Amino acid sequence: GGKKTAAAGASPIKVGIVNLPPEESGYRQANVEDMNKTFAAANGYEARQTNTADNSEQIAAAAGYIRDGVDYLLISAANASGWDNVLKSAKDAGVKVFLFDRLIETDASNYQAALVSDMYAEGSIAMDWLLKQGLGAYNVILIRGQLGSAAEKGRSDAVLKARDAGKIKLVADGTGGDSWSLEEARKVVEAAITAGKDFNVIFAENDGMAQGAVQALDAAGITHGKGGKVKVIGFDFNRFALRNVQAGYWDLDVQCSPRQAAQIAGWIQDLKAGKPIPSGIVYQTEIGIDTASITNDIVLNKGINADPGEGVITR
Amino acid sequence: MRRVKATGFHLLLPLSVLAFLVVVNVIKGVDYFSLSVINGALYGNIPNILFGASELVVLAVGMTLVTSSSGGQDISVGVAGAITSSVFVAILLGADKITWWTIFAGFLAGCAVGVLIGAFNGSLVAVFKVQPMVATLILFTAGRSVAFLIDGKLSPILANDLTSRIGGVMPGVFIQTPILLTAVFIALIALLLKTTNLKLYAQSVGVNEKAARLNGIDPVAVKLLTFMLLGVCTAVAGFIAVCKAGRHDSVNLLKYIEMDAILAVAIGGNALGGGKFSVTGSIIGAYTIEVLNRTLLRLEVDTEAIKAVKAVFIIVLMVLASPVVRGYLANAVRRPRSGTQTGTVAEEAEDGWVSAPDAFRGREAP
Amino acid sequence: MRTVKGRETLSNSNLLFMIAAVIFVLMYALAMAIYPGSFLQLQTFFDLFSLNAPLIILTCGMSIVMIGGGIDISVGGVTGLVTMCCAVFLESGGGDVWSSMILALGIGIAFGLLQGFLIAYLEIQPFIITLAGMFLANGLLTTIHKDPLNVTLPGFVALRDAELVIPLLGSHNRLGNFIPLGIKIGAFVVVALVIALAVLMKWSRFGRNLYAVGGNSQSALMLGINVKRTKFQSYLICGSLSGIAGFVYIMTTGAGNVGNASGFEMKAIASSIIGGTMLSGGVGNLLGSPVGALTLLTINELIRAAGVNSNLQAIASGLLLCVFIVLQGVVVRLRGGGNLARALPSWLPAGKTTGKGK
Amino acid sequence: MHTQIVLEMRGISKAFPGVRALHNVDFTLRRGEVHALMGENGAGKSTLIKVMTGVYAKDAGRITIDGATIHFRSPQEAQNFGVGTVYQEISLCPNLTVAENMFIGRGRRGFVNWNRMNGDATRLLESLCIPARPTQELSNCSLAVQQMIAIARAVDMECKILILDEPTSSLDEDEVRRLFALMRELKSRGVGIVFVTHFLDQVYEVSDRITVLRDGELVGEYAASSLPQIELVAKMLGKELGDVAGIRNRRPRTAESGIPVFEATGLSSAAGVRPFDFSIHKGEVNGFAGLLGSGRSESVRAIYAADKVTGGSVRVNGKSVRIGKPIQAMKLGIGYLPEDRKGDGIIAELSVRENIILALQVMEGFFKPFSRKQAEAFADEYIRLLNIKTPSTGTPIKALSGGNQQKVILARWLLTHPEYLILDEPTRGIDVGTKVEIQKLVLKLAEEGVSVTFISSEIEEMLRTCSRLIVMRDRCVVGELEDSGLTQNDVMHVIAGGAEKPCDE
Ligand SMILES: Nc1ncnc2c1ncn2[C@@H]1O[C@H](COP(=O)(O)OP(=O)(O)OP(=O)(O)O)[C@@H](O)[C@H]1O
Ligand SMILES: Nc1ncnc2c1ncn2[C@@H]1O[C@H](COP(=O)(O)OP(=O)(O)OP(=O)(O)O)[C@@H](O)[C@H]1O
Ligand SMILES: [Mg+2]
Ligand SMILES: [Mg+2]
Repeated sequence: GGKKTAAAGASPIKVGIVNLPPEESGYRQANVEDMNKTFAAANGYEARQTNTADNSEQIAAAAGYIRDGVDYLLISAANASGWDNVLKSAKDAGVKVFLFDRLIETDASNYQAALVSDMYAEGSIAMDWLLKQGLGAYNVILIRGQLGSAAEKGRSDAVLKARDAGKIKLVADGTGGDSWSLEEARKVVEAAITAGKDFNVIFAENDGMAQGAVQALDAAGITHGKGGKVKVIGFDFNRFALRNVQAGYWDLDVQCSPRQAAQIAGWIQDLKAGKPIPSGIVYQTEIGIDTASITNDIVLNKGINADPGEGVITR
Repeated sequence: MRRVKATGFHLLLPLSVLAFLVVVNVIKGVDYFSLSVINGALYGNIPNILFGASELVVLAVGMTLVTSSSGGQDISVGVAGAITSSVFVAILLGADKITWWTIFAGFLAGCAVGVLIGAFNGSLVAVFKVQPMVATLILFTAGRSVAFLIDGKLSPILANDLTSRIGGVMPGVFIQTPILLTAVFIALIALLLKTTNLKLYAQSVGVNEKAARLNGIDPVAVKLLTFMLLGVCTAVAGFIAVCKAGRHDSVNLLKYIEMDAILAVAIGGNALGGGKFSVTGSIIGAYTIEVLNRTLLRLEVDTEAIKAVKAVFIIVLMVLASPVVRGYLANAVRRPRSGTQTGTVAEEAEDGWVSAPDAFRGREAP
Repeated sequence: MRTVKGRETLSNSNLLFMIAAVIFVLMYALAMAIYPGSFLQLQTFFDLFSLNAPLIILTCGMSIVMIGGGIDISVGGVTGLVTMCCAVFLESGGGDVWSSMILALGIGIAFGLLQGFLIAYLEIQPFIITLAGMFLANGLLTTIHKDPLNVTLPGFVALRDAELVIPLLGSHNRLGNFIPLGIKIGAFVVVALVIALAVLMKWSRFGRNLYAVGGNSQSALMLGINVKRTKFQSYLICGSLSGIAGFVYIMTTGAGNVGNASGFEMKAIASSIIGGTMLSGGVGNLLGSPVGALTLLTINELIRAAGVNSNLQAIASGLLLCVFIVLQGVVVRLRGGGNLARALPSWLPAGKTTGKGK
Repeated sequence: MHTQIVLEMRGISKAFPGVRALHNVDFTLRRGEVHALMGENGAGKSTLIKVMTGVYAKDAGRITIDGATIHFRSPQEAQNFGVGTVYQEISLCPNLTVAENMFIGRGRRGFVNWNRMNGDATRLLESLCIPARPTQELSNCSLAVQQMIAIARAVDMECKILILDEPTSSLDEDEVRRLFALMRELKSRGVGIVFVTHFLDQVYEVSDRITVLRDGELVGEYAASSLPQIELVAKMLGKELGDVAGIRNRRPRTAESGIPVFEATGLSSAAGVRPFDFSIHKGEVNGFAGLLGSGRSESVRAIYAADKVTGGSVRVNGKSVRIGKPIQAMKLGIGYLPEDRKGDGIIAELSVRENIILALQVMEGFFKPFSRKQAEAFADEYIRLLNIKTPSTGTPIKALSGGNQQKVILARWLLTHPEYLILDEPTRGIDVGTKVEIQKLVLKLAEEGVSVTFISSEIEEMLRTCSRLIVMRDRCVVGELEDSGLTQNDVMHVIAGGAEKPCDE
């Protein structure tokens, strides 16, 4: 990431940001905050942000920004398609487009660069870690997120591949629904427990659902975490999740960084300075953290959302 | 004329639906009713259902009242629950130390905010005559952001023993606390309906507002009151939900619950067009939805198909319980004995069973 | 011999439509004054149609059902399902544009038939059935295909990119290049449908019967109207429109996706009501439906142009909605104190009484 | 040519939950006759009609029209078959225009020609002298006009059978006369007309034949000329009617002295009634007389604050009070039985019991609900007192016959033991027997010290009960008539315009 300080007196860089609404998820809240903070007036930007989960509203907003004459357009698309026209008019108007967090299915020449998380890689990080645990049998409960979402596809993929390869057994395959719901996740695990299923891994596709699953385990008196019967895996690097890992209450959390703003701002500064910047898809590098590798530094610097403090676990 | 003691006929719809689901579950495995004691609390399918449905039950009760008096539905209940619980959490985290007293104070503050929200929605509906779904659309749109702002920081965490006992189980008590809270709530509502004329007033206003006014009822006040009561319900639901979750997630807390709450009211045999209502029906309706969701999990329906299967379930149940199909069945049963048994059937009508499902038909006397 | 005093009164349907239209025009004019950069460009206005054609079409369907005293929660779900089915079909290799249109319409009609039958002939509450319909559509969608699917069939892509270019009405972009005004096919579909449906509701036997059924179904029955069939037809039309909207949707975005049109049911209901349709039935004007939808969309555009802080955007749009709704309520109330409220208590606005038919 | 019979119903039975509305009823209608269908409230007249037109499915029996057995499954089929019906409770759509209400559901054309429809409607309205514009929304028309529109619709249908269920209940004499002329004309064209009413005079004026029902059973069919009025009443009630003439003697004197129970000066309301003065003493019965739409209902609504009161001062028992809402009037001991039973009176879906106790319950307050037992006791008492026909106290009021619904609303107000009771058309749709009972009841109440304002479109009825008549024209009080010597003619004279005082703005 580049540190940017605007030359005093220079006219601000106009940026239009089309994003999903912060109400969408904790990830998005962090992402939106990050955008707002980075592209603040103090840093020499005049940024406007439209937050909506509706594709047509997003496209309308992008078109509006182009008409308003922004210099850069940053897009996190709700829907991977339908953007061709608007991207072309951006090109015609000399507006540079950066995609972040979500890809758009279009010709790569239609945008400058896309900075995204690799959901497939995230799934693989978790699966690779799991298969190294030497559990003997892997009886997994998979709790998916919103079906069809990029995160669900990528993260499920690793599990399904491992199953097809006969490395693990999928004992239950549920979903937290469109809201990645803690409650729904809890129900999935409860159903497995009351049906007398034997399982030793919970692969929950985000932290909230992992928490719901853990609640179900606790209520049923099933041990988990370090030294426990069930391995618990979550995603997103919420600080509370990291603290749970730190306390040995959960086993693994995989990062999915919402902080793309600094990187993109760096590119913008580079462009201004005439330096070359990458084009096409750029994946963020992400990590998985287990009870052994966790440090306070990671929790504080890489985690997102509220920090309950060291040693505090969420029941 | 003769007194007929047969009550609860209007509960036939929700009860038969529930019974059907239970039968499906038992066919899947007789262990359905098995109970055990884990960590000092009862554990099993039934406690899980009661536990899981608590918020929905509370909201369904409030939704029933609002539906009755205003003839419309509040779609902001989930959002309102997120707001009230954010206030609760803010107060708890603002206190030096979390005690039963701070929890109580936070809960009361949540209720107060709930009442305010109810007053806002209610006055749009009652004073400005906005249709409820649109009036509550305002909060539905804006509410989660409000909760987010109240949270101040992102998803504050309620890591303490007291609230996790409220969301889990109290030491020495056999039953999970949310189940008990729901029971207390239902008892209080029963008491409220018993000791006040709320039911009569709400129904009168819902059926014929003009006539109600000419009989001295203030329709504005009654609608406001039901909305404020629903506000309290959202506070209770929010309280239970956030204590269960241990974390205030302004994004996902009670998300999409409004549709379930409305569905519960409808499954409970209540007309969504207002008027006569049965709180018992709605409560059973709420549990029915919970059982339905868990049945699908128990049957291990394919994740991708789960919604479609749920839809088919609902449609089949509703067809079986529809007035027309029921009419055929009833006719088949009644025919041989017509003329003699008049009693039970008359009571049918009284409890709104006959008229209930006519939600969106024009209501008026024949 | 008594004579009638010659006061001409607007019907409630027209009154509510007028209010919606006037408030919308005022709002747009105000927006043009405050944010000329955005709103003075014609493209902004036409984009409202081009980009939101599916929503407007759904709003029309919703209005029709609501005029008949019903509701249809499934419209968004069906639209989403249609986009995915069309995408899968077009990408399967065997599909062409015309048969995919028929497929879209067919799915819509199928839902309309099923829901209409259950609601009209089995007398089940519309809310439950159509909510189940929404679940069904969502479930079928994820069962068929859950990943986003871009349609690459050339014929379809041509259709997707087709637009009417009006050079005279364009504007200059940031670099000073002149960009002509472009209008997408969806916008024309909308205009055609709105006109057709408005004519249907105003002049056809079905349309008038539906108003009667929504106003008071019991009376409608006594007046010799086939209430069940009329209701059935209203759901059928709404279902078909969902199908059409689905096709227009995929024609706009070019892809099938799980999230397509999700939440449109609420937006359609809100648009309908803002456009002057009453949920309780019997009151509404089809021309109001696009006005209602455009009002909601303009609110979004306003918030964008104003550059409201991300966290406050939802709150701002809620507030604007609130202002709009209260304004509408106040106008109706003021109006209600006049002619319409003859024999009614003065505080009771006229709209209410006819709506319920009591 | 098989006889003149156009409609024949044999052995018709129909049961509702808890009631046997019709049992083995026969009915025969001949071409070109007016056939009155008579019976007490709840005798089954409306049900017979609805069974005939396919609103209800019959449990047993056979219906033939022109010799062919028919079975209508919906009113639509009946209508297409040439059966025109005006139902008892006006069944029109409030949100449609007058013209639409006249023509909707008729014909086979797929599209509406508004110009032609409005033109036809204008002609029809003019020919029947109905004061309404075709493009007006129906809800803007008064009840009477709505009733006329419903009749116009049925009459225009070129039907072979015309059924009129209490068409005259809210019409004034002039309109009734016009309706009768119309009926005679249709009759001469060979239309068979079924006519239901509770006005005996009207029966004898137009009917050729009378069929009497009692408690859902057929009493008999008679030629009108051979059935004296007294006998008809006896057949309807199953017993002799008490002496109507006797009532008059017991008419209460006006208590001239003392402070009025209720006194208003310059009262006016948002509904448009001009400021008027009004007072009533303890034990007095007075009434508002006037033509249809002259503002009688609006005046009493202003007294009860049913419409927004816009001016004037009110004193109750000499004390100056403000009545801004119905509840305030109720608390001051005023009761009000509204004119529009369906719109303002009944709470359709609620039970008879709840409808009876409603007003008293509201006065008791929000926090003092009656126990179920108490409520039952109240309901039972008044069901017995007013002889309300209902299967049980728990039956929804909408399942009762029109007249019995009216009695329930009356019971509601009697239960509150008001000091001052306003009855706006309490006898509308009430059978002769009960009508007399209600008149007696009013006088008995007056004797007990209750003041009553009694409005009726039958002047005769008012003369019998009221000691003072306030005459209205064009929404303003034009005179006051007192003393016993009054005849119907005197009243008509004042109403018609021999104004005692001009209507001042
Ligand atoms: N829809 C219904 N459901 C249940 N009972 C009904 C219904 N309609 C009528 N009844 C009952 O059938 C009986 C006959 O009613 P009906 O309306 O035919 O009387 P009616 O002779 O027309 O009386 P009125 O002169 O008061 O109009 C009454 O006891 C009434 O309670
Ligand atoms: N619903 C209505 N809409 C418009 N005007 C009405 C309505 N009801 C009554 N009016 C008009 O109000 C005036 C007074 O009506 P009101 O009902 O008080 O008359 P009334 O003397 O009681 O006659 P009625 O015999 O109809 O009861 C009349 O001009 C009438 O036409
Ligand atoms: Mg009758
Ligand atoms: Mg009157």
